[in-house]
Amino acid sequence: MLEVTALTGGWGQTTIVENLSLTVPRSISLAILGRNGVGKSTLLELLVGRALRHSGSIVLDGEDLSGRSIHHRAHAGIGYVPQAREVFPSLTVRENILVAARPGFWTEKRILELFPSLGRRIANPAGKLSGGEQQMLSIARALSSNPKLLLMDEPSEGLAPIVVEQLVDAIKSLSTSGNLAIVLVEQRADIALSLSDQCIIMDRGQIVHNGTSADLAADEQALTQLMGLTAQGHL
Amino acid sequence: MTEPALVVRSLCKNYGGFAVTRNVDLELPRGARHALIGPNGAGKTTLVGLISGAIAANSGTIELFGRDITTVSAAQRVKQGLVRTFQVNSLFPHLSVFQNIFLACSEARGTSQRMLGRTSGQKPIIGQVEAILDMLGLSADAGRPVATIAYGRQRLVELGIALALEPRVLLLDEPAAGVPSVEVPLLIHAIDRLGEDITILLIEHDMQIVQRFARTMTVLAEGQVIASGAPDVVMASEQVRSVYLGKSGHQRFESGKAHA
Amino acid sequence: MDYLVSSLTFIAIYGVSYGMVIFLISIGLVITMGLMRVINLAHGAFAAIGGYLCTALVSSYKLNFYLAVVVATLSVAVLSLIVERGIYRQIYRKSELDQVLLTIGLAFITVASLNFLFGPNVVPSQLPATLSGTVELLGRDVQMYRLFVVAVGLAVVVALWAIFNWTMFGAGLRAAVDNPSMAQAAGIDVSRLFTLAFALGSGLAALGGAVGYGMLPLEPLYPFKYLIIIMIVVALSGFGNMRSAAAISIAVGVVDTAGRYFFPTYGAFIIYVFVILYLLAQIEGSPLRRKS
Amino acid sequence: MSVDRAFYNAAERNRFGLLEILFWLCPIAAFFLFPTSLSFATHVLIMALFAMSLGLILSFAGIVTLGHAAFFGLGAYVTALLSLAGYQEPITATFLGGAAAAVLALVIGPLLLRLTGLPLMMVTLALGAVMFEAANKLGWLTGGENGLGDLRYQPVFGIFRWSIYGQTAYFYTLAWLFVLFLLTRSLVASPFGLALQGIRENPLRMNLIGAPVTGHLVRVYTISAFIAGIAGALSAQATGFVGLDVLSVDLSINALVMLVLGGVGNIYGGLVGGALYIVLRNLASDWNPYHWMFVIGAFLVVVVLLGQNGVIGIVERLTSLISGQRKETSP
Amino acid sequence: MSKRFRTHLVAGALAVAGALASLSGVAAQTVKVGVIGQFTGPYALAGKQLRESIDAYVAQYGTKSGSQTIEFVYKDIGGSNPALAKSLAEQLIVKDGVSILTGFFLSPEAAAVAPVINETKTPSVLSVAASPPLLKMSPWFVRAGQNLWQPAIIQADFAADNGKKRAYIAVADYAPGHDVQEAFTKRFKERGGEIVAADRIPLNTVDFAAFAERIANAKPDIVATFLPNGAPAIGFFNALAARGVTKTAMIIGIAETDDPDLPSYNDNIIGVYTSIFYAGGLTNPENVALKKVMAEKFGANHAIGVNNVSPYDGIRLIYRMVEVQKGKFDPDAAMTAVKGFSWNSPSGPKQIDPDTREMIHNIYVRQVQKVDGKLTNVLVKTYEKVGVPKL
Repeated sequence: MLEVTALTGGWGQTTIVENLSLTVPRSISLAILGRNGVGKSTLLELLVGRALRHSGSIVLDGEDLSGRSIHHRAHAGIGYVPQAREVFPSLTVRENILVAARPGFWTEKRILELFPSLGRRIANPAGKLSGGEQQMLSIARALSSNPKLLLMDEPSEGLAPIVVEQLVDAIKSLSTSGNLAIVLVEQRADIALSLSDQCIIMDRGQIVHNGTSADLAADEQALTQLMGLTAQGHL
Repeated sequence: MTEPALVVRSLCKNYGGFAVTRNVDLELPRGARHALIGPNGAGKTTLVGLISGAIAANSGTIELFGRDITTVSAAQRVKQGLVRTFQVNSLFPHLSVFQNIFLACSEARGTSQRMLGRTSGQKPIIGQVEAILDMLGLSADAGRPVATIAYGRQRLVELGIALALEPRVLLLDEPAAGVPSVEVPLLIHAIDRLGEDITILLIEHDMQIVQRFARTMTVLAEGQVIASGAPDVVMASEQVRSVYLGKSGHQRFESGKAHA
Repeated sequence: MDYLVSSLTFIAIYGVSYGMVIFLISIGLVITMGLMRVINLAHGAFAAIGGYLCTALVSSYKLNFYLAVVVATLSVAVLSLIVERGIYRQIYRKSELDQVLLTIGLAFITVASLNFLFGPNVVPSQLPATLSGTVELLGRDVQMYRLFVVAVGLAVVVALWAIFNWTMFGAGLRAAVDNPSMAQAAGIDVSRLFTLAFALGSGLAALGGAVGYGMLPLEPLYPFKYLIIIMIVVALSGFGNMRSAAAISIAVGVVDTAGRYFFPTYGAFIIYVFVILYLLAQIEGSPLRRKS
Repeated sequence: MSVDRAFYNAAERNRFGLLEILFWLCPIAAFFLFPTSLSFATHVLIMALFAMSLGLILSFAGIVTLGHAAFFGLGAYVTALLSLAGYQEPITATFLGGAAAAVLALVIGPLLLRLTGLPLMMVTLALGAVMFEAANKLGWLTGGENGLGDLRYQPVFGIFRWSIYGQTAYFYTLAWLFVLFLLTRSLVASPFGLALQGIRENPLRMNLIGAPVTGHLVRVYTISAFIAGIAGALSAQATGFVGLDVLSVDLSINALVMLVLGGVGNIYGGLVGGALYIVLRNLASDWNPYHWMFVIGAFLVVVVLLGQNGVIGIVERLTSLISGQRKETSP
Repeated sequence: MSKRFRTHLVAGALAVAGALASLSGVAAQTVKVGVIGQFTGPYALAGKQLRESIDAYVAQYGTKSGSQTIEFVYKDIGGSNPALAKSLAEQLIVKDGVSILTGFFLSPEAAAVAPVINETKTPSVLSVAASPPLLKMSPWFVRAGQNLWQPAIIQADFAADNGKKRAYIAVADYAPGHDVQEAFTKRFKERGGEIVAADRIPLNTVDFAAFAERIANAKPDIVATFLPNGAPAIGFFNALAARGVTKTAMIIGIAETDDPDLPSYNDNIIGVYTSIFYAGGLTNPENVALKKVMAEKFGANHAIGVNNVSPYDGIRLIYRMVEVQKGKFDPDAAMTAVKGFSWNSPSGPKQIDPDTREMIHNIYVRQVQKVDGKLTNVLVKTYEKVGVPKL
């Protein structure tokens, strides 16, 4: 469904992602692993359109999004949960959800069933929510646009364990519902691998490994080496 | 002459009850090549800010060559030889490479106060600038506006400005961030060639660069030092691996509760 | 004692109503500058065009005044849509200096055109006669017009509050102010929203120009004459903060009225001194500082 | 390595180029070509000088002010009051006018120049308005609305008398203009000039490399105020009259328009723009002045939209097209 | 003076200048008149009226006076800029070779020009500028309009004649306002009145309610005022009406309700008096003729204002100056010709005081009334042959 070809880009003049190609089939969840600073988040931002594409193409469901504006990509079916959550602090929880809403499976009602704790704070300004609630709201906002492709950047970052568990459950139910493809960036390999079907590892803006998550989870040695943590390195 | 170049003791920084830097100790002997690593949010940039004086510490001390500089302003620290580079380029985009570095040399030597006399007449400074350009391999680009040269070369200009300030201790904040891989060797060579009289603290993600450069290293996580020593030893530490890979994320869960 | 009471009620009523007129012609710019960060020195030109249009509609087409106000407001809003797409869009990312110059240029063009079309004189008032009647309030006769202006001002405050808090348009605008790039990533067409907000701001200026005639008579140099006071409100109220814009407008109205009432000959200085002190007081520990 | 001095500092040139010599021959030629328009020509020179003083801070240090007339006006009033008090030696009187403006800048600069952008524009605008109102109010000193008239000065060097034919005023003004131009030219070419350009580009970074940013700015602001004060003093001497208009907000804004018309980023911008603006405006007043307002407005819009750097930008582009050489992009 | 000056014409270029300047004088058959006017900017209406008056006069009497042809050269000031006025005067005299200057709307313009005409002996007709001390600044000035003391004194006389005792003075805070305040105060006290207060209203005032309130509080029975025409005057009178002062006191201004400005007012202005040297309703033949030619040239709705009439009288004076010329223009003869000159103008009988060069003329008190549904300045009282008093 998502076809990324020879994508190069970064922030302004910088080049963070280099000549990267990637395919995500329908109804698949893909995890992106790698040390920090290797360009995982930037890759998502390039897909969303907030980072600057230097060259290469992004095609979603046959539609070439490479030169399209950010909101057009959202309309084409890309939902985004950024690393810093970026809920709109001056909007209420409901407004945060409705402001992005488009018709489809995910109605306000279904979203609130998925995140009951949001329902209890529906009229509060999002800026007053706790970190975990903001994270859920960020996901809820992305879902309310009924995306074909959901991009999530470290949804577990900085959350209490109980919240992470809730979140993992929610994401699992999303990925098994079969309605959408998920691309998940996660520093914590354990969470990432357990949530995904496929997995890639990035280093210096490029893909250094591409395989199934189950295989990689079984091979700790390979994982450590691929993540560039050993003294030998891979070069 | 034996006192270390930079000593940081029990440094703490809180933002409204949330500790981003917790009791950090760091000691760099003269001529050190020390790397500082840690996952996102570990507080590396805050630590650099504290050491360079851009951020004021809540408690703890910082000493530069035996002198306490904890309360000294950022500009004064620069004058005393503590110089940093920036993660994101902060240059003078419409000025040429030469002029960017000239500005720094000129400020360092007080020449910038001169209103009479042409820029081209400042021979000693021009010589100094040319030496830096030469060392960094930037001579060919000297006349071009910074905004028009490759990003990797802009990072070299950033380094050049730092060198122009005649550093004795140099803090390099992710010098290779955002640089396309073909241009990375330029930067590594430049760093390799820095004089042994300069003490260097390098903040970097890229293990290749760290391993090539560092003789000692420190790992920071959740605002505190979790390991310090020779790279081989540090990287072999189970705790470091777990922080980096999140294999057993228990410890992060515990600390996460504090501010969730 | 009587003198004091009557002075205070006078300042309250007249200061507030004057402040409301200032609010009406400034609030549009407060909104657009808050959203788009564009220094629009041609804002007064939209107010002038609105006023002229309203007056022309009443005098030449015998339209009812209140209807003419609505038509003028809407027409200027539509006009501003075109201007925004054609011209303003190009300067959002340019330097402040460029914005200042381009919008001064637009104001020049407006002044020249107004003079060409309507002549150099003050245009005759078309306010309906009912507004010049008086009613008793707080023990004094107050002109209906003053109350009308306050009522329009309050209506605008309420309407803006409702638009910003109860409609998806308002939620989208607030989202775009909070975080423009995330708003886009959530599928909001921020540039379209800006265009609409610009039309809203210009329409409000036109409303102020039409309704404010009783205190700010229309003449070709209108766009420059009241620019300083508009900019004072914008600069003091901070970008996009409607609540403080209302408070500052009324404060300016009250300070100015009280100043001229108690110290008539030095009335000219008071407002400038107020501005200088206010802005300089913000130097320490504010984002206005050049040094970090 | 290139030997072009612009390599070291874009504002620095080797020597007077052909174009520059031609430029300075213009006012000399004007004297012979238009011997009956000298008082007008003097006015042109004064406005060019004033626009140049604004250009020094705006083009090279990035200070955008809407209150520069305060310095012009102060210089004019000080020189006029000196004359009325009996001090009529012209050269020192001019100098004292400039010095008074410089002192004012030195006093308000340290506070003012911590502001940038819109707040700076508003404060300078308000300060200008306060100066204007104060001059109106202090009628016993400034003559208020009626201004100070019939100012007299001794002959320059005791030889050249002031007259309505304006030869003395013209050359006297031209001499000041040229001297101050040389001063400005060498100032922007100095290491200090380069430091100012650094501040314009990135004040935060300048501060971080240890530069006294506000100090640098105050220094150049004072020099610019001095030049503006000289321009005001010359206007008092050349016309023998000072009115409230020397402090008006219009004058501040016109100076900005002149500068942009000429081109920002080059010390000739103010000179070219100031001269062009006054000459065009004079021609337009014979035509239809409100149309003139339309034309200048449209010009401003076009300059900004096309991103041409005023007349100088257009000339530069043309010359680079003709010579087909390096494309120069000035900031 | 001229001789000494000529010795300082140094080299070639200066000789050229001199040659050009004198050339136009030798040509003799035409006399050039320089017109310095406010053709743009905030006072553009006055500039327009100046031009209309010249056009109307030329339409009525042609361009010839005596044996000479008159040619007008126009220059624009475009706002309050005395220094520019001076520079323009120099240009007109030196470059364009004009022999007479006219125009001068704002008094500071005329003041700035005085040294120039003193040096060059250029007769200059002040078409509007009304500041009292102007004529002392140059023997070459002659006034075609009023001296501001004249209407101010009539304000006081009219108030006293109607039994008013308590006056409040509210004038704009600029020199003409101060002049009116001074003259009114002196005369009204002489007539036994009391000045309860005097406000100088800042020119940048937008909302005049504060001043209306102060006036209402002081309970005067007459308010004497002088404000610039247009927005300030309109705002002020509206504020007075809103506060009810128009009902409790006599309001008397000077030029604020001039005929061309009257359409800008609403009915609040009804009842307000003004004291000035012209009234549109005058039925003398000169006024009838002027109205006719103005209507032909500028449309039936054209309203003649005081700033039409005094420039028109100014042109009359210029024609008189030229009429007596034989060959080369003689400035002394020109001035002699107008001193003591008297004629009938659209605004009534006129005479130039031979000593002061001030105008001796009628001052009319007019009241705004609604006539046939239209606001009209109705002539209430005529004070005949008012000269300039010594204050």
